[in-house]
Amino acid sequence: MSKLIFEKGACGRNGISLPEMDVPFQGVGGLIPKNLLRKELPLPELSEPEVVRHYTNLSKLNFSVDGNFYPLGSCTMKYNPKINEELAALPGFTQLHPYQGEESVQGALELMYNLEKNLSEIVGMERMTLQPAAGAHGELTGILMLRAFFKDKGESRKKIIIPDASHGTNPASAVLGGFEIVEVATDNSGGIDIEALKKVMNEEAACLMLTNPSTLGLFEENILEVSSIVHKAGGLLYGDGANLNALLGKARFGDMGFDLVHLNLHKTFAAPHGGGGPGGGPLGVKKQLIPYLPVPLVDRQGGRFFLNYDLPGSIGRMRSFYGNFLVMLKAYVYILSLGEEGLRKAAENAVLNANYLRAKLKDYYELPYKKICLHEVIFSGSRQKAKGVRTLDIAKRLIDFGMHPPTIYFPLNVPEALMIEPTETETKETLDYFIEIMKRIAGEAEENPQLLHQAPHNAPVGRLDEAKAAREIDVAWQASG
Amino acid sequence: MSKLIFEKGACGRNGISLPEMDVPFQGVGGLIPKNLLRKELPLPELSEPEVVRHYTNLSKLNFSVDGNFYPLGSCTMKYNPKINEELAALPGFTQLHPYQGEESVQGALELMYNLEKNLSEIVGMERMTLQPAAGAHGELTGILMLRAFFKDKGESRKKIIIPDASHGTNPASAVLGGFEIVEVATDNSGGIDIEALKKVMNEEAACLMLTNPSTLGLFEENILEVSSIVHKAGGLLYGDGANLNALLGKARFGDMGFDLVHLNLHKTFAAPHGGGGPGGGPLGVKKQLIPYLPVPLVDRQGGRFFLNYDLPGSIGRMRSFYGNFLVMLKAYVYILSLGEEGLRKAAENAVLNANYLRAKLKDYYELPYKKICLHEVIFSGSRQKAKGVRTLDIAKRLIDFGMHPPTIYFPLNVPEALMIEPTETETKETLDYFIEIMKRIAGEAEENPQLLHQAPHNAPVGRLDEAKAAREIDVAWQASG
Amino acid sequence: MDYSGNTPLQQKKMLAEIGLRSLDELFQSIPEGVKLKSSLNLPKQLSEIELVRELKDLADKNKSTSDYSLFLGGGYYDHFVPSALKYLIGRPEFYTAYTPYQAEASQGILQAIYEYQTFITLLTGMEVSNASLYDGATALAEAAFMAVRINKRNTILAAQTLHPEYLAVLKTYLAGLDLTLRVIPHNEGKVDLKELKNYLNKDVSAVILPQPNFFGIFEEGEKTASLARKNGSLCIASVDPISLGIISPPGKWGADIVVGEGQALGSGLNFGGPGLGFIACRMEFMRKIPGRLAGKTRDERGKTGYVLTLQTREQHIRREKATSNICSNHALSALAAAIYLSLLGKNGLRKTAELCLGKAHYLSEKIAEIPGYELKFQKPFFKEFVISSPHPVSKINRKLLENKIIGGLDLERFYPVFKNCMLLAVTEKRTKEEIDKLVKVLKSL
Amino acid sequence: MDYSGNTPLQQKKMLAEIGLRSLDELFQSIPEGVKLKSSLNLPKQLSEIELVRELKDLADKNKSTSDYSLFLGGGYYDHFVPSALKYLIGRPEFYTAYTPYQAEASQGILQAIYEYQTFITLLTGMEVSNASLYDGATALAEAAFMAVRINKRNTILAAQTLHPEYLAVLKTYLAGLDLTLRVIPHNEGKVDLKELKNYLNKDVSAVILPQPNFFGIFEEGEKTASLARKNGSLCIASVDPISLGIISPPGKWGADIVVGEGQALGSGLNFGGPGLGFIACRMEFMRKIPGRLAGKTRDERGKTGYVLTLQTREQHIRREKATSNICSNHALSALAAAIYLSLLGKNGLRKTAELCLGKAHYLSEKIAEIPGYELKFQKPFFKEFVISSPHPVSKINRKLLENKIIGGLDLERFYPVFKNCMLLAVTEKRTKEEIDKLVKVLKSL
Ligand SMILES: Cc1ncc(COP(=O)(O)O)c(C=O)c1O
Ligand SMILES: Cc1ncc(COP(=O)(O)O)c(C=O)c1O
Repeated sequence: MSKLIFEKGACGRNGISLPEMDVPFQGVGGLIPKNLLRKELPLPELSEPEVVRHYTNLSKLNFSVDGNFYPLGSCTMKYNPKINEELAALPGFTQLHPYQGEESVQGALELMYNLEKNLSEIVGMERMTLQPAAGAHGELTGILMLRAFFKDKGESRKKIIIPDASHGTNPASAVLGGFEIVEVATDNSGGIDIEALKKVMNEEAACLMLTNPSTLGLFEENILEVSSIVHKAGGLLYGDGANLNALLGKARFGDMGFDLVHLNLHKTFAAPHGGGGPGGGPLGVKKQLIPYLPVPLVDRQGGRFFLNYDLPGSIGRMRSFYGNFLVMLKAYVYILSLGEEGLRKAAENAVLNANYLRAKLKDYYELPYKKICLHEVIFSGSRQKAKGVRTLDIAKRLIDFGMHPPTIYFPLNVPEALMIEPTETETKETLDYFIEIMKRIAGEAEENPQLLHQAPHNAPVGRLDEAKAAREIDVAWQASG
Repeated sequence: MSKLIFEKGACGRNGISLPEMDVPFQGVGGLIPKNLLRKELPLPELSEPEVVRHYTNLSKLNFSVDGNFYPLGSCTMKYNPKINEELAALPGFTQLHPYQGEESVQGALELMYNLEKNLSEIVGMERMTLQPAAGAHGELTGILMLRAFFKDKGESRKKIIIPDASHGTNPASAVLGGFEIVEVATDNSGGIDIEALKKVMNEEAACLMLTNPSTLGLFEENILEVSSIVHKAGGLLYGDGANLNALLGKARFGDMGFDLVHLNLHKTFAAPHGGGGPGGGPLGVKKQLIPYLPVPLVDRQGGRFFLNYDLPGSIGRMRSFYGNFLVMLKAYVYILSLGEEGLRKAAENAVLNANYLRAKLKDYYELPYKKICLHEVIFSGSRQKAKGVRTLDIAKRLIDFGMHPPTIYFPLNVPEALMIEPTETETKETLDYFIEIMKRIAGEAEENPQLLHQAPHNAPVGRLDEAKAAREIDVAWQASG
Repeated sequence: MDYSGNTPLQQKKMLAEIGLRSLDELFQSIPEGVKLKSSLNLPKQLSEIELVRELKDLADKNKSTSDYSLFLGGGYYDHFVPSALKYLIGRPEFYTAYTPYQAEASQGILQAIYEYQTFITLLTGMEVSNASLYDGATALAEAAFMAVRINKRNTILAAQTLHPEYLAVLKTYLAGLDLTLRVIPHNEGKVDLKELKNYLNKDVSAVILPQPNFFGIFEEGEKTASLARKNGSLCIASVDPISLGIISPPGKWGADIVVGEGQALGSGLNFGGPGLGFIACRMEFMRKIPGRLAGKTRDERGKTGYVLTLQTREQHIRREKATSNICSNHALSALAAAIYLSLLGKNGLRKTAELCLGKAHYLSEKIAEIPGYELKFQKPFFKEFVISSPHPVSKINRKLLENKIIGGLDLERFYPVFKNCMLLAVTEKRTKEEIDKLVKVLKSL
Repeated sequence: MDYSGNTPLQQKKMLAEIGLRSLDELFQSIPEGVKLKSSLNLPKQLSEIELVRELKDLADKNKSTSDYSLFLGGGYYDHFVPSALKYLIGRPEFYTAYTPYQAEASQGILQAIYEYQTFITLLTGMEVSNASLYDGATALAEAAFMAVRINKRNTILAAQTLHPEYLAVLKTYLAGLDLTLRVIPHNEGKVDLKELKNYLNKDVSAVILPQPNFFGIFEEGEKTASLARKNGSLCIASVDPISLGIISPPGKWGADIVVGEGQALGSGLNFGGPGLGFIACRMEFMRKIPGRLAGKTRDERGKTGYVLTLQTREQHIRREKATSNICSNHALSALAAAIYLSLLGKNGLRKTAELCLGKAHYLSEKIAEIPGYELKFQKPFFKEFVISSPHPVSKINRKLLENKIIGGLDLERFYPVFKNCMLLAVTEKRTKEEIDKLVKVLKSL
């Protein structure tokens, strides 16, 4: 592996040129009490060319959507349009301070206002907060809102029902909101177990947190019944909208009975994932929950946009300022680029691509749910497991062919899960290549399991020892070595 | 190797969205005579993600200064500062049409005016044309000017004297200007052979084209004598300033007796080479040559800058418009970033780096000129040649270690030449690594020549067959295959 | 432009392979009752040429610091973003990748995160940093949760001199877990240590102290930390990373957890986001830290590599028992911070801090010389300070805006008692000329 | 900021290794008499923050098409540059590389050049394209030299309807080799074929024809080429690459060499440079083409790769016997062209050409309706046309500029007889709204 930045550089080198002090300056000592002064600043010293070469070469060790097929399930690794990046770099957007007077940021506020309108329309909600910085943050926002909602109603509902196939953030967020988790199973067809739900959906349960389409890539076919069970018991239906990509222009959370739903702008709306973030996790709600939305909202009075802090029932603030504005901007540009027609086409192609993979690979890998899927298809590596090859081995082997592995071992209710989400921006040619390689790997699992156990063979590093990493913890370089 | 762009795509795919026709349009047929209409347009059809992935992955097959040590001699592959690129992308510069009225491009003209002033000062010339698009273009401009100069003087000088070590563009440009070439040899110390020069520098010779420092990385120590020989014989002294990097703030062409000199903005002034260009090859001249400069020049009247076409003796135009404006801009930013002090430091470090390599490698490779060099050091692979290893093999082996090879087989008067120009932006650490590898290769040449003959081993392709390329010419893909 | 890959012909072929006849059939699992029948009320699709125009029009409705001189701070600052940094974080190898779940295909971002974590420890004097959080405010809330997990106490004390929005976020977050938030009042712009003592009791999990505080003033870190320690409570510091170029790091003066807004480290203003939340702690608390951690390891051949480690703390493994619900973080902003600190290095960061310090004090002195204006708190400060003025802040700011200056923050918005008080920030980007112009406009009022 | 790598300490160590005591000693080969003793008169060094301000100030003194509607053409056009293209040519792997002398370390740019060459052949209907030249004008001069090398004749005939600056460059270049340039007059905006016949004789090496010509008008390519061929001369076409989306390619109508300005293919305006010179020819002339050529080959294992080929034509091998003196070319602009044509593809290029055609005609009709204005030449044109007006062009343009419109080219500058004549260009970027506004301003005069 390449040297660390701390092992480079030399004493006295500079990576930046700063202006000279152009005002009278008596020195740090004259302005800051001695005991507050820093003695050592153990940072490296590098030249600009050195830093550029270091990070340029680091970047080359990464797989990315621009360079590789990246069918990471549940992550919707679609192409991130360059025009979105270009427009998000306009100084008129990047060089705005959040506390500027509203009259000097009307363009930014208008954009947020429009985005909220458009997203609300797409998912069929009444209003939306753009504040949450990611999906999980949107979840927590929703959880805190429904807690406030039930508090106002004088109901003390302490539980939240979550299917076993759900994403880990769902239970984690619910717990942070002060709730206990009740898990419900997935039935044989991949839907929520209705009978189990009926048993737990009572006056103690505040809500069902449902991912739709589910993390199995399936539409919750009994959604109307589910919704009515939840609502009849006085609960709310929370939607995890991370998989909205499959439903764009096809169906809306609002119409299915969801009371609140969060989206992931960094998935469905083509904002880049940035190697982990920043993202955007707006939360949309039906009318009865509007009073609880975090402040501020962007509202309009005549032709003027303003930040509305006047929400007495609000849960307060979920973060500083107004959210990840540049991420919102990219989502907005994306919606304008595609229009309704384009959004619908995106959903269609995403679903088509997943089903194509399903059809072409189902003879080679175990398909736990034998039906048409939506944006992603879940296989199980159970057949290969029987030969001593784990899903992890299959995943690592894909790297040798320049393709990023799918999500693995999730959802938890599928053993040896391989969760494949090709997205709509990939071509049939790319899928065909993936299929060819997946078939080849299935063959290798039979004939040469060793090859898979030792994969990857062509990556910048071989199989990394995660156990060692957790055992001999080293999470920061130390000068001594 | 990766597929060609023409082997990708599919009928009906689009990489761009264009606006709808928003004016009444009767169709192409109504506006263009039938016989002029195109029948087939055999271009590929690709999606934007496909194109982005294609060229992103192609780029990864390239070595570059941002990723690699790139000591290509005579090319001055220094770091290209990012701020130069950022400022050259400002819409106030990129979105200007060359025929806009002068009042609407005052900033652009001011920049050109200042750049001309600064460059003239750096090389000690009276005025400069920024029009030439590259070094060779600057040469031709100079040649045509001195031809016009002698014509005006009523002298018919038909020859141009050029040292054997010179760059190939020198004789090629001189010939395009209608001159015959007289080659003079390099003496044992690496300078021009004074006696030989005296013999040919007569009333038939229009000029001596001299590269200083020479392509041997050496300063022409007899420059004042050379200048006086040329001038006494009524000739002009032309400077190839491609190697100016060694002299920044140290010595000026004007002070050495040169009458005209071209520079390479894409070398000395850190404008990127772009995989071959575009560059900038401004030509500076002494007073007596000003009347012959190409039109237009940028001049100033009061506070107003204007394009001056009023040069009756001008050789005319060397290209459309005013030159590679964005390249000029990068050079200008570079000069402002460094200032005089920084320019001098650049020269010092460039020369220091070359001499460090000289000192550390001279026991391993033949050093034809055993003295202090300037910006680059020339070795000969003659010792290795004796063992059956060519300079080409050494060069290719360097690729295996992630370093771009030096210039090889140039200058022509050094057998098996290895022309190494590290530039000032490389660190001692990088040089030490290069030295280590060069020593290792010298060892391999002794012990394992085969390894070198077959290098590179880790590149995207192995040693390519250039003879085959020239024999079975294929310079464009054809649909049939 | 929908960026889709398949042509109609390909779609047909693929449907045939799947055994379907139309795209509609792909959606047969959606019950008729919820299938969208009508069309959506969305703006018309725009071509790229039109998009550029549309967004440029929006941008032109904003007044940005590329045309205006900014003296606003309040937790977000107009620090310089080096050009090289912008180009590096613009490498799609970084920004179009996901969280590095597959380490062997993600060594670039993993090593960069490891470096980022190291930078944060070096800067703060702590031993462990995570891979990033959303922003300074949520990082603070996470730190409070972390403290509660560590010592199982249920009250958080927070200085009133904290950023008001951080206090607001704390309040929202703590409510979820029924934890108590108590605010320690300040005395003339600085935490009142006597009051703090009164608030300390066995329920206090942690004391939160900003350094410098919202008014730009330096707090008594050492004394606060020591009081907290004696009470068995933790001390959480919320810091300005730029100040750490010259100010003693919290690790030195006794903080247990350090958080902050890292926007200043190369992220720019962005109308408030994305910025960067950072969090660091002492080694003993490592297993309680929220979010991702990159760790060093080796491959089968002994080669060094990096992986996400201690994932058993995280939601995707531990679900409801996770240390936090955070999944996506601000990895790209963390990368920016690593690059920023690499470029500035020891000398650059120190000099940046000095420029802020010097210029802020110059401005404060010049303003204090104007009759009717004065420095509200006479205490050492870093790059931000409060002035009280004879005019309403809104009036001043209107006048400044006419002169291409974006003035300071009207403190009345957060502290009704601070009438006619303005919080001004000065960074290394402001020139004497700009500062003098601001002073001139104030004088002219 | 000098970007140098060595610290003072390292310099010392290195000097010691070299056996010197000071940096000055490194320069001992420079005679005292020419060593620079005084300091240079250069502007003061600026930090990056200051640089940004300085250059922004300069940029702000320009009126750019991001704020103004441009109707200027004359060889350089405001065509759309897709965002993806800008990002791709911004990859430092491309732009910080040199000419690919070492093929194995340069496969990216080599394959891209091979693709570019192919694109140019597909577009022009020729068989060989080189790797690029500086611009359209020098490409034309190179083509003239090439013709002379091919048939050893010494006269070049060029249409008067060529871009006046191309004619000027031709004149300068041809003078160097004592070749004769004769200009064939036009008749009402188009080459007079009768005149052409008069000019043809056994000395004529080539006939140069623009298509469309400087006035936007279509010339008679087929007839011109056939006349040239009968005379044993070559036909050189200078074309607008965008027009080739709908216009028959020169390869079809008989041109032997095709050149043009490729700025429209993704380079943008750049105040006139860098753009792109392209040149293509029939297979039989391949060995006479100037500049670099990328060719396909294989490595030792049989894998396909690309190299610079036929370098024996070039100056670095052949020196004075080279086909040209060109060394650095416009590789990055060529890459841009390849990416542009990949993104637009068959449909995009055709549609772009149609939009230009349609909008230009709409504007021409609207202007012709204004009393006093008329279309100067009543002939089919592409995206550019000449109007004669009742007012001096300078007056019109002043008025337009006030209305945020950059008007057309004053033709009197190049053709003194064309008083009050303006050359207007309309690209796909102009909207009906902008066009109508221009018309409205004209009406208001
Ligand atoms: C189904 C689902 N829910 C929630 C999340 C959490 O989203 P984020 O990472 O933006 O917090 C994810 C992200 O992977 C997800 O796939
Ligand atoms: C010494 C010398 N002269 C002239 C040139 C030609 O410059 P350009 O490639 O810019 O035309 C070069 C370029 O390599 C050179 O090294």
